[in-house]
Amino acid sequence: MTLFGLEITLDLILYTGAFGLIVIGAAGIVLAHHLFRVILALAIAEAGANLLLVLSGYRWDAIAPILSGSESAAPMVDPVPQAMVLTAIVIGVGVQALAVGLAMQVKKTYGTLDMSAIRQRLEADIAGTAGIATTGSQDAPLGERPLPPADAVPVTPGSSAR
Amino acid sequence: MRNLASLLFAGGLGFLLMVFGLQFDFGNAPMLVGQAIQSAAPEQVGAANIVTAVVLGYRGIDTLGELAILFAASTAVGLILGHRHTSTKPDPDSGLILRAGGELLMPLLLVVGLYIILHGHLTPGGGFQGGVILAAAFFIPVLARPSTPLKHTGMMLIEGFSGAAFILIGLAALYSGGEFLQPLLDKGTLGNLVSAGTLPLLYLAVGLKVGAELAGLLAHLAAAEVSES
Amino acid sequence: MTPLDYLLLLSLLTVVIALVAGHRSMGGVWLTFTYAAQLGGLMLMAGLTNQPDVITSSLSFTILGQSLTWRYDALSWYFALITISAGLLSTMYTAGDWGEKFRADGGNLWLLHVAIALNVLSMLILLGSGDLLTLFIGWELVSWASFLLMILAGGPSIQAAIRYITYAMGGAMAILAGLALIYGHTDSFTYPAAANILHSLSTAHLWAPLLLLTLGFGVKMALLPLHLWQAAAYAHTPGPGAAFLGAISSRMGLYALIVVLIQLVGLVRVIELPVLFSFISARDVLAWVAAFTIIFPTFTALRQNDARMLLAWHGIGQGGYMLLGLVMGDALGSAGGLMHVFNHATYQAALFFSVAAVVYRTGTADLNRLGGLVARMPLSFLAMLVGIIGLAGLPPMNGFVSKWLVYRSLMLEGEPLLFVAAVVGTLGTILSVYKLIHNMFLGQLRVEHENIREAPWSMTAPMLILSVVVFVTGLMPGLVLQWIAGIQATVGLPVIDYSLGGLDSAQGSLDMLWVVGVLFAGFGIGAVLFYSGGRTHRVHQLDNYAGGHFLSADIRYHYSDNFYPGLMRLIGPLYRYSFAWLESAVQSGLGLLSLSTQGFYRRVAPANYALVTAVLVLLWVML
Amino acid sequence: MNQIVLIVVLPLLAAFLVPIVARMSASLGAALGPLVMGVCLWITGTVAIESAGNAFAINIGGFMPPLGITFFVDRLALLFAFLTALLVLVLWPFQGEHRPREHALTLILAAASGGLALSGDLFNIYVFYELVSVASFGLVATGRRSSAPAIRYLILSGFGSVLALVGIALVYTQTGTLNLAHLSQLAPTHLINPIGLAAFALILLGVGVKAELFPVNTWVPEVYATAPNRVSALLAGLVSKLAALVILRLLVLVFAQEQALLVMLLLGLLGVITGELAAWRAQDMNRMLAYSSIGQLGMVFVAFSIPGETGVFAGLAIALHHLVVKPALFLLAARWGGALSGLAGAAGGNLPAALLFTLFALSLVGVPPLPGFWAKLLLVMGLAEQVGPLYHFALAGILIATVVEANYLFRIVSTLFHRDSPASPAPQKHSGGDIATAGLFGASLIAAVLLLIPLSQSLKTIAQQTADAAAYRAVVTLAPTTSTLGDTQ
Amino acid sequence: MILISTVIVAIMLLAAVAALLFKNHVAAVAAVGILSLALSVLFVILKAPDVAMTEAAVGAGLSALVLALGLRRLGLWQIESSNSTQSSIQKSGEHTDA
Repeated sequence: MTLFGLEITLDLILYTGAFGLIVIGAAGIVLAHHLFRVILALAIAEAGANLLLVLSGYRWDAIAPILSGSESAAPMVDPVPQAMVLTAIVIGVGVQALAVGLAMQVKKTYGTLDMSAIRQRLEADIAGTAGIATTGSQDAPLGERPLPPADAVPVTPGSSAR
Repeated sequence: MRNLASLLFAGGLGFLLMVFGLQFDFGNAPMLVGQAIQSAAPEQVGAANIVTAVVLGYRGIDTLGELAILFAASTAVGLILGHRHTSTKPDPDSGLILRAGGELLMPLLLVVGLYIILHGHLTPGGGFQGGVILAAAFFIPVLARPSTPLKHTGMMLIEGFSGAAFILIGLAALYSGGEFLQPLLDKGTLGNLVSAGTLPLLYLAVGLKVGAELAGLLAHLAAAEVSES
Repeated sequence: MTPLDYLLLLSLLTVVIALVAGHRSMGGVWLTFTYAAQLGGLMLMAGLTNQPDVITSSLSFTILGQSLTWRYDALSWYFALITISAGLLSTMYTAGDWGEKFRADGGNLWLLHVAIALNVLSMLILLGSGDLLTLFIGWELVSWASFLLMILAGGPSIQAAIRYITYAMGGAMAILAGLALIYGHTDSFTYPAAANILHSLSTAHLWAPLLLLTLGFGVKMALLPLHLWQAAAYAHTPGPGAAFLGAISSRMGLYALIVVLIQLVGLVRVIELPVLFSFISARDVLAWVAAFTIIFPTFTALRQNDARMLLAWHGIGQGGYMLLGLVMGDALGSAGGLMHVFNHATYQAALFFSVAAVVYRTGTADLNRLGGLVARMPLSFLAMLVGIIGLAGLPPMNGFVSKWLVYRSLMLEGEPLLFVAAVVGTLGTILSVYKLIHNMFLGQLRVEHENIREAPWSMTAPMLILSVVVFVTGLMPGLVLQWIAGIQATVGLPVIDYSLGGLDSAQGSLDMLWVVGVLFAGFGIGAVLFYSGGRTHRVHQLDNYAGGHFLSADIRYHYSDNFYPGLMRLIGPLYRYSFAWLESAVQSGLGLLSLSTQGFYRRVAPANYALVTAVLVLLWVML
Repeated sequence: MNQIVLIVVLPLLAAFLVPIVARMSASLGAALGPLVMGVCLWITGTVAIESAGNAFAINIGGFMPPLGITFFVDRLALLFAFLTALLVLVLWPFQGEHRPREHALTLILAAASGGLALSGDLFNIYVFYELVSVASFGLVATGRRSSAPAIRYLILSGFGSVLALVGIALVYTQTGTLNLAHLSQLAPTHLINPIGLAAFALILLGVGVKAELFPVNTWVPEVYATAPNRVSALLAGLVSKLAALVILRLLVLVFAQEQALLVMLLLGLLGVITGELAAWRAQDMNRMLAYSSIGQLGMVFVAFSIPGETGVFAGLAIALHHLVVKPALFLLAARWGGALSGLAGAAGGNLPAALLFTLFALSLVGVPPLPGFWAKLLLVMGLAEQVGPLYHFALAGILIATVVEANYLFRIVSTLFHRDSPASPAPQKHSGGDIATAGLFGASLIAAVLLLIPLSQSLKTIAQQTADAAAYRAVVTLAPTTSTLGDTQ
Repeated sequence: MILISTVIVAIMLLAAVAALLFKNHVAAVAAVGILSLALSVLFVILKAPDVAMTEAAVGAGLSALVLALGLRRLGLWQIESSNSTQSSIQKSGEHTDA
């Protein structure tokens, strides 16, 4: 089977799947405006990487790596990448749960999940804690700083100029 | 404009990786280690499921690390969201049917989960897959009755002691003169339920740990209070 | 234990005493004695000046496969003599009333003592360096010790000190780069290995290390484009500290340049080394840098209204004479350059001491707020008079001898343009030192200074000692020239043919005994004529008139503002083209870069760069 | 000697049990962590004495190396295991309210760091790396307003992990093994090619996130600005070094090719330049330290890009120096978090802190005879010995960055000691514990000056051992059936 | 086998794209779940039953549960698409991004 002169083989398709997921995930991580979407994109990219790992241990006409009875000589697909993927999947879900927890905390602190808004409020927050005037004023329309610097040293504007 | 550039870069990444990927001799994995494990596993570990042999035997410490990651994630979520039970407005309890269904389902899930865990060294499945089902079993009451919180103490005990059990089994091997996580006990007959030495015990510890961990995690997430904006 | 060990130990002891007792009222006195002991220790090694020999310290390490050694030769001895003497006199000056007042005004006297002691120790270590690595270590120690001395006063000195340390670090890193290039060829830091490789390197390869080292050491000497830090940094250092720094600190750069240019590369090579075009040699470039270093800072000094700034700017200019003389490479020029180190140290310290005494009494060094102090502080005036004559390079003071040697050498070497440049510099010096002494000591005494007394003896004594030295070595330059001859023999320069009164050789002869004799005879005749007329009588300064008006205390007839208006109209516009714009351009460029790098670290999508880099690297791998 | 595995396992065990123990007895729970770290220190010490500097390998589970996972224990691994335990112990959250979860995460961080130091298996390294990541996300998020930096860190790190995983997959597809010794054996035939290089680049970018490698270090300023300072100290001091250690191992053993070094050199140099430049205009202490940390780690990478033992030596020296200095600086910054201009006269309130800051600043800039100077000198010597304009360019970049560094550090020092500014409010006093800990670091810095010669010699030995890939292969005995590739059928 | 794989890969990729493009977050989470399920089928085809089980249980089950809980607690659990506050944030985000 060929398409546009390119022979369509199984490996082409499978690699397209794996790398496609990674690329879509990467694009999502980079482009998404919404934090939750970024977390989803991360999961997608991880899925792609897992698929790639499984592919790396695949063998034609081999059986699943489970011995059934005596014919242990039959060729099997590589069990090691499968074990690795098993681990990677669980790691992925752990990280994802943590990310969701953090996202909740972000929402609570800043009241938004928009990436650029988070970035700006973070900047304003750090600067506010430190008592530095922020350079950009783009955070102004989005509302006041949600957290007043509670125990920050009050710095009068005059004394900050050296 | 920036979006377009990023898309281009992402596409470029895919293209480049594809180029590398297609250079491989797909379907003829070198399997240096895989082959050796396949031939050695029955004697060395005694598990019919070679993946299990790898996960708990050859790469046992990976699995320990993985458990620790789950534990760390759950602990971190607990640390971040933990101490805020003040004015959480729980979701209303679900209806009778769901509750009854949940109560019926729970023991069923427990049994299924334990089955999958205990047969992990024979058939596909094992501690992780079974653990997830256990987690579902533990978590279903919370879903059905959000107002009654998960029994944290019990979960914590299962969580702590099952993790400790995994390590202690490993240490037992170390102190009986072998290496950490060396398979102990009799290998038994390949394919029997009681075979593969300590492997099923390890998987049981993994399953309980995973189950308790995930249930705790879910409970934390479910109980978290986030101001609605 | 060699004499060098004793010297270094004594110096270390001085630091310890400063640390322990620097805050006590008698601490300064004890420290003065320990400096004197150091001088004694140095005298144990006085034999170095007679024969080209070295005294090695038993202190040595092997670290990272490199051995660190210390040793003294005639060159080190000469610079060490100046260093310890400067430390001795500065401490003596500090030990008495000046220190009490400094402390009373909120200054940290303990830190000042410690800083001076550390400076002396680090300079002695630098002067003893036995290989390139110890040279660099000593160099860094000196830089940071000076930084401590500069910054300890607080206030405006902080900015100056930060500027200094930035320049100094830049210089140090240039040196390190130069050393690294040498090391890259030899895998060793020893002088012989370095000399070997520098001799054998082709012109193209020699350039980079030579340029880097000269730039690095030149920062300390404040050679021209890198001179901006020095004046303010020295001027804002508390009085005796400024005298110490002005006397010796930046000469460390000269020491290191001698080691590199003359001992390692060899002046012959420098003279031959072509720059871009074959008719300009490295020597020419250095000489012209030195000439510009004489001219520009000297004329900047002319504009200063703060006595300390004025002196500090001159310190930069005088450094140019030393380098100019040295790179001529003949017996006279190098002797002049080397001797100028000593001479400059003596009169510069005397001048700073004198200015500090005035500041001690009046509280200001602003040239527009002083005047007529000669009647109240005659000894300080005397010290300043001797000092400025020396600084201007006029007989009978020692500055004349060294400058004469340099001029003579320039003419003999066939460098008329450089000669003119040097003379122009001297002209500026004369003009500005006149401004200095006129605005401070001559003319009308201000009303608020009516009750001022001479500075206490603890302050006048050091400056008078220095004045005597300035005069005596002017009268009998042979005293210094014997050491110079020893150095020339050690480092491999042609040796000057000196006599007690100057020199007596084929290249020219000078006998200061005669010159001074004639001069004083002239003074004597003048004095006889003046006093024998008997037409003088003393009056109060306000018992006078000007423009038909009697003078009262509120009328200022002492014109100190807008000095040299004609000259300023002539050259004033040139001051606008300052070097400061270069520095500020670098600074704002850096600031821009810094902000943009911060912008880099503040992007919205955190993983963007990871993606881009991954793609770029993979692309590069494929191609 | 196989008890060395305990330094990974015991903290994990303790971490699992801390919540339970703390429920039973609060004081016992609080004491468990430090106790275990102390035991780890002791174990590392005894193993170091027992092994007498000879490298050895442990086969986890008793399986022959390429089949099972190997822990490779040499001087470098022991050194970092020791430092891990020590640093975690010194930076242990003794003060403040006792939170068992925080202790558990710290213990996990310690265990995973030990694992990173010891592991000799590519995927096992990945697992421990992820463990370090998750633990550090959790610790970072304990700050009052650090959830947003933490999640941005998590996203970047997660993307890095995906890249690393792809890299590992590439390696595995090429060779079919994960054991570093085995990979090292196969590398000349299977990994010294574009695919190997691509795999290296991907793994480098992945692991580089923790190591503050240039383009993937955007998390550093914001995380260090908001995380608790003890956590920043741990991340900057310890975790970044362990990630660098992993990269070093991979570079020496598996990806020893010129282009890989080139990539490291370029990225490291860019890190130095951007870090120091950004620090120059930083307006608060924490971010200044963060940028400076980027610069220092950049130097480590530049050093590692020098082939052979020299580079390892220089890189280790810089890394160890930074490991001592930066945590202490972060501790000092705990109460000096505000705007830099607000620190005027802070020395008046707390002279020891200001003096310590000055000491560390001097060492960072590289003033002889402090250790920072010797580390930098090693780097300079190493770079100078290399031919090629790029190395000399890197040399110039590093030296220029040093000047910038001196400028901003001493601007701060002078601000601290600036006396005549009564208008500004006095910054808060440091807690005694912070000062004492920082003093401990300062004392060790001074001690390093006094012990310079033996220290440099032993570090050189470590570097020699680390740079010797053949010795590594010799220590790890591979199962005979897998030693060659090609007999797969 | 090629045919099945092609179909599954196509489903996967479509689900992935959909997960990023759907306005509604619930639908996006569902798409990720579908992706996981498809992936686990693919794993079965690739003779990795253990991985397939794990992917189904963890990826499709647990992960979706975690995400759904997250959505619920983040106030994004809207079955009907489009809501005003969110789009306004998005708009402001785009504005500042430019």
